[in-house]
Amino acid sequence: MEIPLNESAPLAVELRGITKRFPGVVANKDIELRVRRGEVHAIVGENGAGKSTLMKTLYGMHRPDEGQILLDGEPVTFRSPADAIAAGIGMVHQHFMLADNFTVLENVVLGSEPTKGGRLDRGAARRRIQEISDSYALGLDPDTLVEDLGVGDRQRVEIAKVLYRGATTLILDEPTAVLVPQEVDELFGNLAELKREGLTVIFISHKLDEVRKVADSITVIRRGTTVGTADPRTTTAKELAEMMVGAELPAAAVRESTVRETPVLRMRGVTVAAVAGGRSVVDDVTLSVREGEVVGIAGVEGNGQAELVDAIMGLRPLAAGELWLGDEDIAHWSTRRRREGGIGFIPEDRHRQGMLLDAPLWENRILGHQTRPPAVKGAFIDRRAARADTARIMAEYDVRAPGPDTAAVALSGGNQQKLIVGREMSAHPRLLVAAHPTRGVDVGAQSVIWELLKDARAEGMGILLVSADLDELISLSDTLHVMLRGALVATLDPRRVTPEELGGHMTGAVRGDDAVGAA
Amino acid sequence: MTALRRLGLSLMAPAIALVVALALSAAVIVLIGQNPATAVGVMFDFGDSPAQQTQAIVLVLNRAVPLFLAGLAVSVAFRMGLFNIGVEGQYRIATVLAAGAGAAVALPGPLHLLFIIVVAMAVGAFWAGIVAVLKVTRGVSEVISSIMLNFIALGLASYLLTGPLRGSPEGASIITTSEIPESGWFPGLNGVLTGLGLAEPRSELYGFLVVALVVGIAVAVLIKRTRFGFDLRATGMSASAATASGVDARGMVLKAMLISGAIAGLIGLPELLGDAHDYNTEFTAGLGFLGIAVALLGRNSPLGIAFGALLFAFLDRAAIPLQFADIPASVVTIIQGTIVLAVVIANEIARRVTRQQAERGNAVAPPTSGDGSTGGGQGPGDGPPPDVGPTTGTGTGVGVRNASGEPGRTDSRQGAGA
Amino acid sequence: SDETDAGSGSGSGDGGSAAGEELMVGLAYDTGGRGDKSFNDSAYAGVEAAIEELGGEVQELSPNDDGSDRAELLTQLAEQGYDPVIGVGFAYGEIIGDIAAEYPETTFAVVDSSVTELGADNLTGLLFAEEEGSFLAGAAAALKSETGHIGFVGGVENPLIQKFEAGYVAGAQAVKPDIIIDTQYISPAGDFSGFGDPARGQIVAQGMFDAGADIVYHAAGGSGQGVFEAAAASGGRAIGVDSDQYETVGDPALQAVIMTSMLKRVDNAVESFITDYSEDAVEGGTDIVNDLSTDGVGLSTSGGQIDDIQAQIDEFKQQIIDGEIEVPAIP
Amino acid sequence: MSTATAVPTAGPGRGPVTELFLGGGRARRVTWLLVGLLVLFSAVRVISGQQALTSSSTFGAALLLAVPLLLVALGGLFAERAGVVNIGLEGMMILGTWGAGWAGYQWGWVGALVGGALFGALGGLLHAVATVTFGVDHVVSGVAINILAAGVVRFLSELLYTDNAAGGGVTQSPALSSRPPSFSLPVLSSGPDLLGDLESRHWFLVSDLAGLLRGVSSGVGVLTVLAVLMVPAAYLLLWRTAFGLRLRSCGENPAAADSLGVPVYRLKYIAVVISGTLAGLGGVFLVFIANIYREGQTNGRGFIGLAALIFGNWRPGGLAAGAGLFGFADALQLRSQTAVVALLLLVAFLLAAVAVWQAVRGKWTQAVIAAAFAAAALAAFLTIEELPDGIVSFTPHLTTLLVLSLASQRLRPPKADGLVYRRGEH
Ligand SMILES: Nc1ncnc2c1ncn2[C@@H]1O[C@H](COP(=O)(O)OP(=O)(O)OP(=O)(O)O)[C@@H](O)[C@H]1O
Ligand SMILES: Nc1ncnc2c1ncn2[C@@H]1O[C@H](COP(=O)(O)OP(=O)(O)OP(=O)(O)O)[C@@H](O)[C@H]1O
Ligand SMILES: [Mg+2]
Ligand SMILES: [Mg+2]
Repeated sequence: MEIPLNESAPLAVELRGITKRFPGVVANKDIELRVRRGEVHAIVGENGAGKSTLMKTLYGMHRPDEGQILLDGEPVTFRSPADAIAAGIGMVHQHFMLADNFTVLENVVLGSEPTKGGRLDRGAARRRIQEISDSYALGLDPDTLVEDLGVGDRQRVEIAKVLYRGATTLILDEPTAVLVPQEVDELFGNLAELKREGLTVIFISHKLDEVRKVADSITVIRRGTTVGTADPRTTTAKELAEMMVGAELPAAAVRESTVRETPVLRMRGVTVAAVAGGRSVVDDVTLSVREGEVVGIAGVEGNGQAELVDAIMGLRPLAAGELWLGDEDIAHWSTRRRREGGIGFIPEDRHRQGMLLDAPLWENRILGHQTRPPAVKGAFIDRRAARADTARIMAEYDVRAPGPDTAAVALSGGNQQKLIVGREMSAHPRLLVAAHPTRGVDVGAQSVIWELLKDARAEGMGILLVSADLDELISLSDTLHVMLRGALVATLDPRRVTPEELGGHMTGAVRGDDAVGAA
Repeated sequence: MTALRRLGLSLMAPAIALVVALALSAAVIVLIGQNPATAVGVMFDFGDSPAQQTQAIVLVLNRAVPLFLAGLAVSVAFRMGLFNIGVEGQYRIATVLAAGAGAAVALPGPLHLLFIIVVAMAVGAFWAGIVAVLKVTRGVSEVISSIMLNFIALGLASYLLTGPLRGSPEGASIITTSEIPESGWFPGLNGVLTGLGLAEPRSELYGFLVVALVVGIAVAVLIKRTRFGFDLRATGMSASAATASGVDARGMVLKAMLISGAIAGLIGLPELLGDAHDYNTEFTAGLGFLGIAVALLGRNSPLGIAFGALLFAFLDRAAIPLQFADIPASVVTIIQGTIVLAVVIANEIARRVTRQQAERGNAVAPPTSGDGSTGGGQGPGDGPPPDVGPTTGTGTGVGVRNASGEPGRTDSRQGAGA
Repeated sequence: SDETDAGSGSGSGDGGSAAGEELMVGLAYDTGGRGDKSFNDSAYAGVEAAIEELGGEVQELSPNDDGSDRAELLTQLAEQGYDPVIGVGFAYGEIIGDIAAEYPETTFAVVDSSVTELGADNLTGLLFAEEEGSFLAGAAAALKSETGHIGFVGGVENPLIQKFEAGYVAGAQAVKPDIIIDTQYISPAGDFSGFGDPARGQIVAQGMFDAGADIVYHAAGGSGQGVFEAAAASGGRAIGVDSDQYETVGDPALQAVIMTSMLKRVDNAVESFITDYSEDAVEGGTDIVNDLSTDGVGLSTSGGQIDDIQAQIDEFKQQIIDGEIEVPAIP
Repeated sequence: MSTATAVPTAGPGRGPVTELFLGGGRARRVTWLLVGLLVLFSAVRVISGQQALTSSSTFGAALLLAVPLLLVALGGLFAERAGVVNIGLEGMMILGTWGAGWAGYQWGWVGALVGGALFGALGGLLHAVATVTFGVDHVVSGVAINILAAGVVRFLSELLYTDNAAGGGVTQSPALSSRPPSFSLPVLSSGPDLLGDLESRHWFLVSDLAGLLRGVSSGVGVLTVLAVLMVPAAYLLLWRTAFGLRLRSCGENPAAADSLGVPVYRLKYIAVVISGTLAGLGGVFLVFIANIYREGQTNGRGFIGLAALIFGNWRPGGLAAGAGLFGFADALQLRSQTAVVALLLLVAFLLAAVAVWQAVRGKWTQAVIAAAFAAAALAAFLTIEELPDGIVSFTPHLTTLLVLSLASQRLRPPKADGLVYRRGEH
């Protein structure tokens, strides 16, 4: 904004009429994008709109079927990322592209290593990374292992990777999705730094407020094609959202409490030891979930939420503490017994823990419910009943797929998630452990899932909700706990807390003492 | 249409592979200055007289029975991502102990047989169980431990044969265990063959064929139709998903290895009970390793393994007529190796194609995505109107997604490296 | 081996078809087949010599890798009209009895396995007194050893190879009762890798040379190559086995260390068996033991390294032939 | 490792003695471990009177047995560090032996070296085509290659060696036309042979050390020297060069590497071909010992090499230790049945030490169990004269298995090892 932009100067990046098809899908169709030098240019669009695909095209990861890429007014063709890197383009991917077992240094220099007499010149690399880290305030230590880093640091490593290659144009694909507000602010500080140095930034986000705060101009993509550009200074978030979706957005929810007195889950002093020894990953957690209550767990990723969920599901042993389901002490129960006892589970990573991707849907219906009718009869699997029940779930929960015999891979993420939700609901659990139930799911599916959770709550199901989506947490939860370094540091009232406050607790910037007591 | 095409594809793959392998082998035969057509003719020439023809069939079947069992043993472990390279050792040690035990007791016919079979299965299971226990309690890779246990089994079998279980007199050129009394011999099936109107073959068709069939069906039912089989396959497809679903992964490792080992224990029995009646220094070795190839050929399904075993047995039998036609028998091994490689490559390509079709088929399926631009078709425009979404006043919360550390989909057979 | 007496009733003819017709010899090898530079080749040489003399043809067959189709090899040869049919190697001993009973019109022979208990009178065992030849090898080693320390490397610890050991030890002790003899096998019974792993042969022999032995005798098939290498590397000497390895080793550096070889004249045995067959003189049902008296076993003299002790060797040989020395066949 | 990461300080209040043994990083710990082992072996030798336990002859044999395993394991290292599991090492080694025999009889030892390497490389190439290009499961492809290799070499021998004037047959090649040179350390291990002199005195510790040094420094073949040098070379190449970093990145996170312009497919190809080449060289080494190619010569060493790789935690030093351990146990077993019995005494000592250690740490159950086994081992040592052949034959395998199952399992395979990588399908 501060830098006066010369309208007649050639554009840093111009994409003309880009079309990219995948088997059966047109991911990008006749897309236009014009990015001026030295600006932060945001691209917004709903899930699956084709943003990542477009950026991958610009980064040389695949070639467009039609259309042209121009850099500084010159047409270019990229055969591989290496070509794009050479042309000064760098990309930070939506999914981190880091080798955990490598150090920061190794991750950064990979692919363009400084060498001295055939050897990797670590000294030179270290100096260079330190330089970059200092001048853009990234705060990196070149010699730590990436697996020891948190998400924010990892993202900065990704940015350092790009800067190290001398990129003049940076693509950031949903960089803020995994960050808490404070980290987002730090990142925006970094971006401002980059801009000051004259770099061009292309920035993808679903968070429209952020976009309006940081971008100089915005391009909106819907269903694979450009629907227009917007000026962040004059466009409201609501207008932007409607451009994205192409329809009016629904109004906010009215909340009414359905919490009853009977507890379904009680935990006291639950502690989980780290696999490699050292500090406990879950540290003396005490909480309870009552019938009809949604208890939200907020926290920056990697603060023990995943381990807490694992401990409840029996996937990790307790080092100490008590775990009660209703009146029964389940601390020593196997995962299977816990599931039979009435715990439903929506795992955070559906591909890893929720589905058998190569198996048909009806087998995925059985997964997690192997000991219960209708899909199972005695020691045998009842294929017919499993198929029938899968068809029922597909109809009731709007899972869009040709039929129960379709392989799970063939479904989009949202449909997979709906199947999982439907499957878990069908067993009528007393307690549902839902970890990131709408992660990576687009708007339509997301609201369906939210509705399902609310209905279940109304019927008396207790829900433990772990999420990184602060809005989701705030709007769904009846009680909200904040987890930091394995411990519950604050209990907040979701009706009164703002995302910013919540973020403050999550990063430890605000101490738990001034927490607002919950109902 | 898709079902038919899928079936076609799954049959096409092995067929194409077979053709490729045969073409390569033909090239090899040409290289040594022989006519491939003759070679093929020779391989399919089962002899002139009916007796010779049934004999050829019996030979193929007798060879196929242990190969089938070996393939089954390997496949059960493979199904859950365990690479049981130790089938070789498991059947060796099982056979020698079963032979020793069988010779040591006197029981009425069927009981005697049952006793020997149970001993063999128990020993095989025990030997495989060591691998499982080491893996579960000490994290020792099953690949290393079963390689080591193969050698240990070989040495131990040798010790048992030359020491405590030796039945042959000093100086006899082949060391054997004591002969199993006739009550412990498995009756042959030539009666059935002649009953079917076939000519009486020279060799006895192993009665163990029946046991192998029963085991094959049992394994098929176990894997495909039971809860246990579901757990096993689920663990093989995704150990993490299976664990989250309540499968006890450690227990499954143990159970799968025990079953695999128990089946491995049967491999030596067709020969032991149907023909040799003792274990000796010349007892057929290497069936465990062949079993791996057969399991791969059969894509770990019992029916496929049966075909794989028959194919290998057929090729094995061809070694003799080929030599009569002055074609070296090593051509057979080359054909076997090429077939395995060609089949696995073809399978992989077929798998890709079907998977791609499945994905494509779904991507275009939703009716409303007119221009096909969004694959999932879940845009709020075509779905049910999004209901009351939890939004804060400013409307930021649309579709936040979190992508950190989401490991991509992989089709890992995690038995492989570690 | 189980149905011992089956079919012996049909003792119609030994080599009945011999005269007049073209000779068709069927030869079934042990695993490895022709080209093993050992007794498969030796058997082939015998057949070749016979055919040169008598005319006719030979059909050779090798078993598959695990040897599970041995019985079928013999059956096929008999079925196709080959006569006589010869199985090379004791592994045939287990099954050849049954097949001989099934094809009473065909004449069978098996190398290295006794048939007397099989009761098939169209079957002959071609046996060798390996212990007698090995006795001479032991005597030669003891006579030539300067350190009073010799060695024996066996391939696989089975009864056949133990015969070699027993004779060798007896021979050496006959010369020098207090001689130190290291004996070691490469693999245990039932594990045939010991016949095909020269590296282990080398290591075992090297250990003996390092410990002070100066002559090592091997009965280890292909692993013997490693024994020669060890001898060459440590300035010791080695004794070969089966064929005249001085001639077959094909390497001057190794010829220099091969003092002699214990010959096992499979070629002679096979040749004379075929000759007998063509003259209709095969007795059948019995073993033909090829020992020192028939020159079925003995020591080679190529290279001339044992010329100086030939007299003593001959003396031992005579004593054995005369029965003055009983050579043990079990260690 | 200059980039030693800051390990969280392992417990407070470490005494000066502990510091002496456990402080100062890995190099010092390893040194102490080796010194301890030497003392232990020396003591056992003196008590049992089994000179073979630490004789130069045994160590020489151990080296000879370890080198082919080392080469194969190094081959495995390259492939698996690039993310390709290589169960086909045995087959590639077989191809290597054949190639060495075939080229060696025509062009001497240099020819054998090149021929074996090339044939091994061909096997590697086939594996790369199947796994990288066609995305076949790595284990499956490896098994197929093992079968194929056995058939191919038999066939080629049949084709080229039967009726070959130079000799050879279906199971063996003609002799190599020249031998590779070998070296001994002057004065110490040859000529005056000072080490040999020391060794023959049977002094506690001194003679054992002399035996060790002499064993690995006399009559050492050119390929042995090469193989031993390859351990640090592999480390330097894989951990100190840009090429190595890229290659390892393919085994850790190929998608990340790909996104940075690292040619993942090409590197995997290169790695697997190097892997085949090294396995082939392992075969060449066996051919050098025998001076001919002989069918079955590899005798399962490809699998053992793979085990050494895993044993060594996918690191050059570790796999060398694995190969060395196996080689030593194998040498001992081949050299002396009675020395194997002396190993029982060694085991008794080790277990007794474990028992004391556990008792000090207050873990009484473990201490009692260890003590009981120590006593059993001691009793066995005292009562058993000589073990039967069958039992002795698996000494090295049992040793490896025991060490593996007793050592704590902190193995860390490359993260993407064995996963089929398809661009854009991560
Ligand atoms: N490699 C591929 N093969 C097939 N189809 C693909 C591939 N990559 C993307 N697609 C399709 O292209 C569409 C656009 O995907 P893209 O990842 O670009 O969306 P996006 O806008 O980045 O969504 P999100 O907000 O979820 O990140 C997807 O719906 C998908 O159907
Ligand atoms: N590499 C790919 N190859 C083939 N199809 C793909 C690929 N990537 C995505 N798709 C397909 O695109 C569709 C949606 O992809 P997308 O990545 O947007 O999923 P999503 O809805 O964001 O869920 P998830 O986050 O679980 O991937 C799915 O049908 C999926 O099968
Ligand atoms: Mg997407
Ligand atoms: Mg995206």
